[in-house]
Amino acid sequence: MANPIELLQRFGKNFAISEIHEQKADLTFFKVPKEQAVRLLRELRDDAGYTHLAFLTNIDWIEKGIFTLTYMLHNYDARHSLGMHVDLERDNAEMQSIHGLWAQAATYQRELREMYGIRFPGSPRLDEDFCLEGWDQIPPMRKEFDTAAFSLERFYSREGRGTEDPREHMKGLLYPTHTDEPSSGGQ
Amino acid sequence: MDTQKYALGPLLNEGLSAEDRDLFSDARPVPYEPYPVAVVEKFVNWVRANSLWLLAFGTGCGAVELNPLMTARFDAYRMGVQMRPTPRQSSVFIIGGYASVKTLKRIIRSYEQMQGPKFVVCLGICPINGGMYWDSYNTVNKFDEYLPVDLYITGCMPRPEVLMAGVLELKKKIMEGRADGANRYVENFDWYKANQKRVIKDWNMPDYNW
Amino acid sequence: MQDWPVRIGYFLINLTIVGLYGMLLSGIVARTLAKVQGRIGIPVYQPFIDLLKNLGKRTAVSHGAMFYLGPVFRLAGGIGTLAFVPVLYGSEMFSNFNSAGDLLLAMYFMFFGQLGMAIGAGESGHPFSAIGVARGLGQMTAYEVPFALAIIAIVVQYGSLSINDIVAAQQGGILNWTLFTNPLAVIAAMIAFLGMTGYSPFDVTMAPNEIPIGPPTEYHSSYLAMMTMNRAVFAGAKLILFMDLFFGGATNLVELVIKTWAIYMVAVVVGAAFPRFRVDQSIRFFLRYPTLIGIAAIGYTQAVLLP
Amino acid sequence: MVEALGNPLNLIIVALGVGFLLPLIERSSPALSRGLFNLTIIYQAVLPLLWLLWLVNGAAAQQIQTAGIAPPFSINLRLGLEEAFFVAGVNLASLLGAWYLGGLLRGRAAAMSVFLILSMGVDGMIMTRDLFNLFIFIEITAIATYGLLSLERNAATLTAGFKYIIATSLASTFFLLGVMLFYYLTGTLNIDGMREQIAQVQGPLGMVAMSLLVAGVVIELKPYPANGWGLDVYESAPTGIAAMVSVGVSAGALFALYKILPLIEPFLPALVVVAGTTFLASNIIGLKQNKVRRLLGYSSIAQVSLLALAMVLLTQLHREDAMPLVIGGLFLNHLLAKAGLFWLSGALQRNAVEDWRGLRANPLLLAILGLLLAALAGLPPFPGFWAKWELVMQLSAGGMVSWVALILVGSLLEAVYLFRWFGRAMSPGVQLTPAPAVAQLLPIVLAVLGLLAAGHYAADSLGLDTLWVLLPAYAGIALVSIDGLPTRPKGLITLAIVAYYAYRVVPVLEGLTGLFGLMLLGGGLLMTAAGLYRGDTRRGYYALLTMLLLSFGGLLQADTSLEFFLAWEFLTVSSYLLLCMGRDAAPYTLAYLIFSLAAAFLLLAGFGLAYAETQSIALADLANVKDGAAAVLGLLLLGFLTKAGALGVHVWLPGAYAEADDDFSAMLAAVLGKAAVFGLFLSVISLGLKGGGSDVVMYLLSWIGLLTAFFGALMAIFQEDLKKMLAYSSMGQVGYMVAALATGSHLGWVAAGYLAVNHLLFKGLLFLVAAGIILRVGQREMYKMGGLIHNMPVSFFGMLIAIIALSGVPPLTGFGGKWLMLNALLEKGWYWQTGLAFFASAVAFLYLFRMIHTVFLGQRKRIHKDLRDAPLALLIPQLLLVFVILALSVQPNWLVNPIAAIMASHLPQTLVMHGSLMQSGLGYWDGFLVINVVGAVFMVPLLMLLVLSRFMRVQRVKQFNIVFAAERPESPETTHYAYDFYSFYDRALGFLVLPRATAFWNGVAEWSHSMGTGLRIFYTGNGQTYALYILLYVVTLYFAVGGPS
Repeated sequence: MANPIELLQRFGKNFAISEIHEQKADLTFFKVPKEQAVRLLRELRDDAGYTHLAFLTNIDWIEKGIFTLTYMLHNYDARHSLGMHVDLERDNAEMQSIHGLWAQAATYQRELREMYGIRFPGSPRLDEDFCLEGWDQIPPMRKEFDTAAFSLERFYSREGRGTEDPREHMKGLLYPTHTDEPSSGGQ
Repeated sequence: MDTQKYALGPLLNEGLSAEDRDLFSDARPVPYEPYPVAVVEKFVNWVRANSLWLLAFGTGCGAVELNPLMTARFDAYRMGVQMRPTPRQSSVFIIGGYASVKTLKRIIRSYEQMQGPKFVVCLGICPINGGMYWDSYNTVNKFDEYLPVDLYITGCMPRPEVLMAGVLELKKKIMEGRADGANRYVENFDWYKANQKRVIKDWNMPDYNW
Repeated sequence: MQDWPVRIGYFLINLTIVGLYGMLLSGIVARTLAKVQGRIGIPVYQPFIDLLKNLGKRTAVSHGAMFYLGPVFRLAGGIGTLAFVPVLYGSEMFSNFNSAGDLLLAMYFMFFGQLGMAIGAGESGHPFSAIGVARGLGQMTAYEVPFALAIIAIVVQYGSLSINDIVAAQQGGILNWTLFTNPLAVIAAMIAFLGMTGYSPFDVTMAPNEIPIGPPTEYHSSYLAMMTMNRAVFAGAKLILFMDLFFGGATNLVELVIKTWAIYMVAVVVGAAFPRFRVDQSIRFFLRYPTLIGIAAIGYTQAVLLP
Repeated sequence: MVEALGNPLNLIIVALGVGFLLPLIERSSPALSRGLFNLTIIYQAVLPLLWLLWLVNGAAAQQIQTAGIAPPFSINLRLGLEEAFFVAGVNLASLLGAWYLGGLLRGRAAAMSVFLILSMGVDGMIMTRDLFNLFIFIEITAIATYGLLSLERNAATLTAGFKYIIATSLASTFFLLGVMLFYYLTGTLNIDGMREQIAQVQGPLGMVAMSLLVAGVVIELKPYPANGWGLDVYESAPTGIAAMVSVGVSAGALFALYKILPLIEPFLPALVVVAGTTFLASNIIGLKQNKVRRLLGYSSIAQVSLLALAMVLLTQLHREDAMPLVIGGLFLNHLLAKAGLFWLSGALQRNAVEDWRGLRANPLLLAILGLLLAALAGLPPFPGFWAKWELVMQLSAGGMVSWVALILVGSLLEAVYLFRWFGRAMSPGVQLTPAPAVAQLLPIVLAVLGLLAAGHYAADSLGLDTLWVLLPAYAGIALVSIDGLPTRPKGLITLAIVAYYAYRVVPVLEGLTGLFGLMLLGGGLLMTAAGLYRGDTRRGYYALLTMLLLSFGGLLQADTSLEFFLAWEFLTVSSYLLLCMGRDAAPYTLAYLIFSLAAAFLLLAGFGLAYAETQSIALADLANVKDGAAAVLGLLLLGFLTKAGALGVHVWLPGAYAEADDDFSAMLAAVLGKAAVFGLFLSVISLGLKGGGSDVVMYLLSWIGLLTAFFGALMAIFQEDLKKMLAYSSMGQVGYMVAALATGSHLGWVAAGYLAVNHLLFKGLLFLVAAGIILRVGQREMYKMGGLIHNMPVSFFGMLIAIIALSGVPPLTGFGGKWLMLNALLEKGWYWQTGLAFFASAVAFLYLFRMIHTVFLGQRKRIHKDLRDAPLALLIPQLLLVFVILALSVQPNWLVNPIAAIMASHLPQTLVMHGSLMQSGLGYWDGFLVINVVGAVFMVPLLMLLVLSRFMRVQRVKQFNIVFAAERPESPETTHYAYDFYSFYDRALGFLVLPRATAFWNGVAEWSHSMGTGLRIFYTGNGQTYALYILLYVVTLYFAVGGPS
């Protein structure tokens, strides 16, 4: 098994792999364009031993106007994980479904559809309710969704609720005489 | 707020499809009066207080605190508490912490299937005001808007000791005849239903789960 | 034959005694189990409180006539079984309606309540009820085998199907008990008894966690209270039957209490110590060694006791 | 003039003359030649018939001397009773055959003349008393046959004809050589003369002479395996010709054999073996056939060899007095039935058995086929039945038990392939050909009528009250004539007839037969009445039902084993045909028939053995059998057990009970099954208490009964099909009766009687409830139902009562049966059996609960929302049964007392009654007190709950308001726990109910079929090989009997 960097460089001949970043000894991230993603996933699975799809998730970069899908693959023999980033347009986000490669991906895709509104055409049961039932707002994990306002509007807030900074509160409670100096104690 | 009285004819069960409506009862729940003889009612209340059958339905993270209750260390059996696996036979529903909208639906369903007199005990801070999930998109903040609560036990999470103290408190309340949540629910049925339906958007069950 | 009001009065006394005793017994059992688990456990009178609580429930649902009648059948089965078993030997007051039939009647009447209850539970439409009943019936067919073999052995031994005759033959000293004259039959019967009581390892019928409480899933309130009563009366009747057949019967209530308590404790102790069988396992279990023991009991009776 | 016309010699002269004239006349006037032919053939048929009449009425046998000189110096012919009978038969067949052939013959003078000459040749073979002359006639027949074969000029016919001529030439060559040697040894050609000189035929030369003579005739009879050529003829010849070869030529050969039997005394054993082998082998090979003509060919060979076998065996036994009935009956049966079938297959132009599907659409043709097949299979009222009965009796009496076995096995095999054919005809399919012309059918119909008449005559000749014993058949035929009426009037007429019959018959019966009379006829009436709910046209249903119900009467009234067996066969036939009416019954009917016939044959064998010992066929004399008691008992019990569906031979039962019409299933299970129980009672009462071997049989019987009970129950719990479950349940319940009977004690027999009555009540009720359910739901799989209690409350109530009565739970009737049976078993000291009985009755709970739960309880399917209860016509009989069950539950004595009294006339009474209290040696039971106590005890909780309900608001909810801690299931359809209900039981004990019996019987069938293939190895289709076989066969025959010594 080649070094993952070398591996990615080798794949780089055919794929536009960029932003290779070795997070840890056993975890490497990289980015590919949306169009090449599924093809690369297939090759990683079939040729490079990354047979396990650990998860599929999404990062909302509202400022940049993109979603970054993260496919986390794992190679059992090499004990190494590869995180593949794929950028999508935030508006009308759509991605090719990979339920044909890993059947369990359908579940992740259902979740992403529900939480972020990303469409995966062809993915089974994509539009059925998953975690939410009868959701009638924009997908709740999108950053433009104001969850506090929504909660206030729908669930009402009980009066008398106060908020305190736990650190300050506990300090006052436990060490009333302590002056403000950085503490190296409790983690 | 809708203030229709409870004796207003059958429920509409609008959440069900036409063919499913045949499968579910559309009867409206009715409150029960106390026994005509006061002594009997008092005695029965004592009996109820000393035989608390909990519905074994852990609805939130607080459920982990329920299990130690029945172990050798705490042994709630002493106080007449035991777990029942079916709502039909249970008399106490412990809401184990935060209630998400999805769970709320199941809670309502199970609560309505319990037979009166029945009591609801809320565990932890979340059912009171949302607790740490106060601004979440799927956690209800005021549980008593949806079901009548007989007792709150606050804390995050309350330890089993507190739970036991709560049980004792509940007993006291029952013996005094003040734990009338089941009747309150029925008497304010339309108000509760309206609240429930306001948050549960896919109401695909009958209006009252007999 | 006495006049009927007296007999009925006597029977009601019996019923009350056995019912109360049965309820108390379940309290004692729960407390014993608690001790095994290192707990204090419920107060012994807790079953009475639970019973009254259920009777004091103010709402109920009904799925139909058979559902409504299910507990009635059940309790009638329990009371009826008691009615056909003499409680105390040699006592007119405690002989019940034993004159209506022999051991076979008592054995077959035990099914009356189970069948009625099963049909009632079936009408509730709950699949877990049906699953529970299927398991219960399946297990019943299996423990019935060693039990029947043991019964046959003692019928052969005493040459009679009459319970009174069988008790009479065991009088006159502890060594005359079936327990000592025909130990194989008693072993087979006692293993069957474990199945009858429904404690673990044979409690898969009621398995609370997989099929919430089995057949009575839908039963509650007064229905459940009646079933609790039946559990008390029926358990009492079965214990008395076992005592009559295998442990020399009883001539007074104290003896009755001691003996039945001891018999019941067998099931309780075993139940406290063993995990649960799956139903197919328990069927195979009953049809293996207990059945062989039962067969051996008959052989022993024929070969050793009869000549 | 009259005298001249009546001269038997005319049979030969006229035919010969006309035969040669026809081609000449044809030239000038075809019409004249046709007329002449018709005239001649009618004359040929009428003349021997007249002679037969005269001879029967006492005329002397005719000796015809051709040259007016006494026999040794001239050829003489004889027309005695036998000859006249055979000649009449053959000529009648040729008349009908000519009629049937019609177009093929007409207008072809050569064909007509050859046809005449063929029939003349056979006549000659039958009548001549001169050995050389016999050879001449054999040759004439062979050549004429060959001529006829080549009427249809295609390759198959020509090769078949060629093989035929080779074989027959060989045969006649041997025959001629034999004749020469005989002439050399005895100095005469006259058979009667030779008989006087038979002492001269001895030594090696005599042996050779005899073997050659035998060879000549035997080859003509187409012995296995040297008969491949004959089969090719049957297959390829036009059916009319094949029919002639099958019946006419064979008859001639047979009669030739009959004539030379006295000359070949040492060869009789060999002949028996030859005929027996051929009979068995042909029937085994017949199993493999799927072409009608070939199948008929094997059947022909088998029948002819059966005739030969019977002839030789009876000769050996010196029971020539039985010959008229046996040989005459079998011969007529074969003649008319076989010819009829050949003609039918030709008229319909269907050869492959598979092509006969859909014949059911034409009831007339189906009826003809059915009647002909029934005749061929030896079923009543056809002559074959009586002949077979007589043959079996005579052979048994003569100690030839193994030959009886061979004949019965062979007959069973024959029935298998014949009725497989019928089963095809009953199956749905398309009508391929247009219905045949009436002219073609008329001879076939005449053949059927002839068979019926002959049957009636044969019954008369046995000294029976023919009209009365054949009443079921005649009543059935009479009712067929009003088959055009609508269904319900027909049903009412049936009811009226049977009710009147029962009214006349039942009061006459007493004791056990009285009890069963009430059960069979009463139950039968009730089930018939229940069947009135059906308004669809049920062609023939009520005719057959009448036949069935009237034969119950025959069974009960039978004084002799012949009457009993006759009624039994009527039951078999009518129930088989009724079963065939079931929509999807086709695959199961054959099994039903095979096992029913096997049962009947076992009975026949049993009766035969009894006859051998007592020389009496009176049923009362069964009890006098001493030495063979165990064997007779065993055979009878085996027969009845097969019919009752005991374990091992139960394989026919589930399919039959399940696939019959719903109301007929009730009749089968509740009523007809009791006929077998009646038989069991009869045999056990007569023979069960004889000690010795009988005790062993009875002990085995107890195990068979209880194993049947156990496995019946165990198999029932795994059924998804409502009626199959009920079928297995019936099997199990009959097992208890068998076990109770086996005890041979008063208590046990009371138990058996009680169980039988009770089973009639609750199983009838269950099947009627099932009929109502199936009518409404349109399904038999129970898991497709569910929750029907709210739609069909009355049916639910019926089933509830029935299952409580079945389960044996007090206080309903079932407990009485269990109590009596268990007491009887314990008293007898059969403890292991008692244990098994307990187990079986516990297992029964499983299927009972499953049945009521999956159908009536649980979740209702949405499509069943608007279902109504069963029609009133079906509910009223159900309620009647419920009422009877409840009444007998309150007062079991009403049932037990009469039964106990009946049984007390056979055995010392051990069941003692004190008022309502019953006491056995071991225990006691007071049914009246029990139901009162239970009733009172039931009131206690009921009142309690009613009072409590005043303080507790009870809300009536709907079906899907079931409790779930969180999620609720999707739909009621998927929430009904019903399919594979006892999967855990399957895991634990399923290995016990692997279909071993079915596998075994399938194995038997497979084995028979492979044997059929194996035996066919000789049939290469090559003429030379066939010739070689014939030579080898003759040599073998010679060495086998005497060798060169």
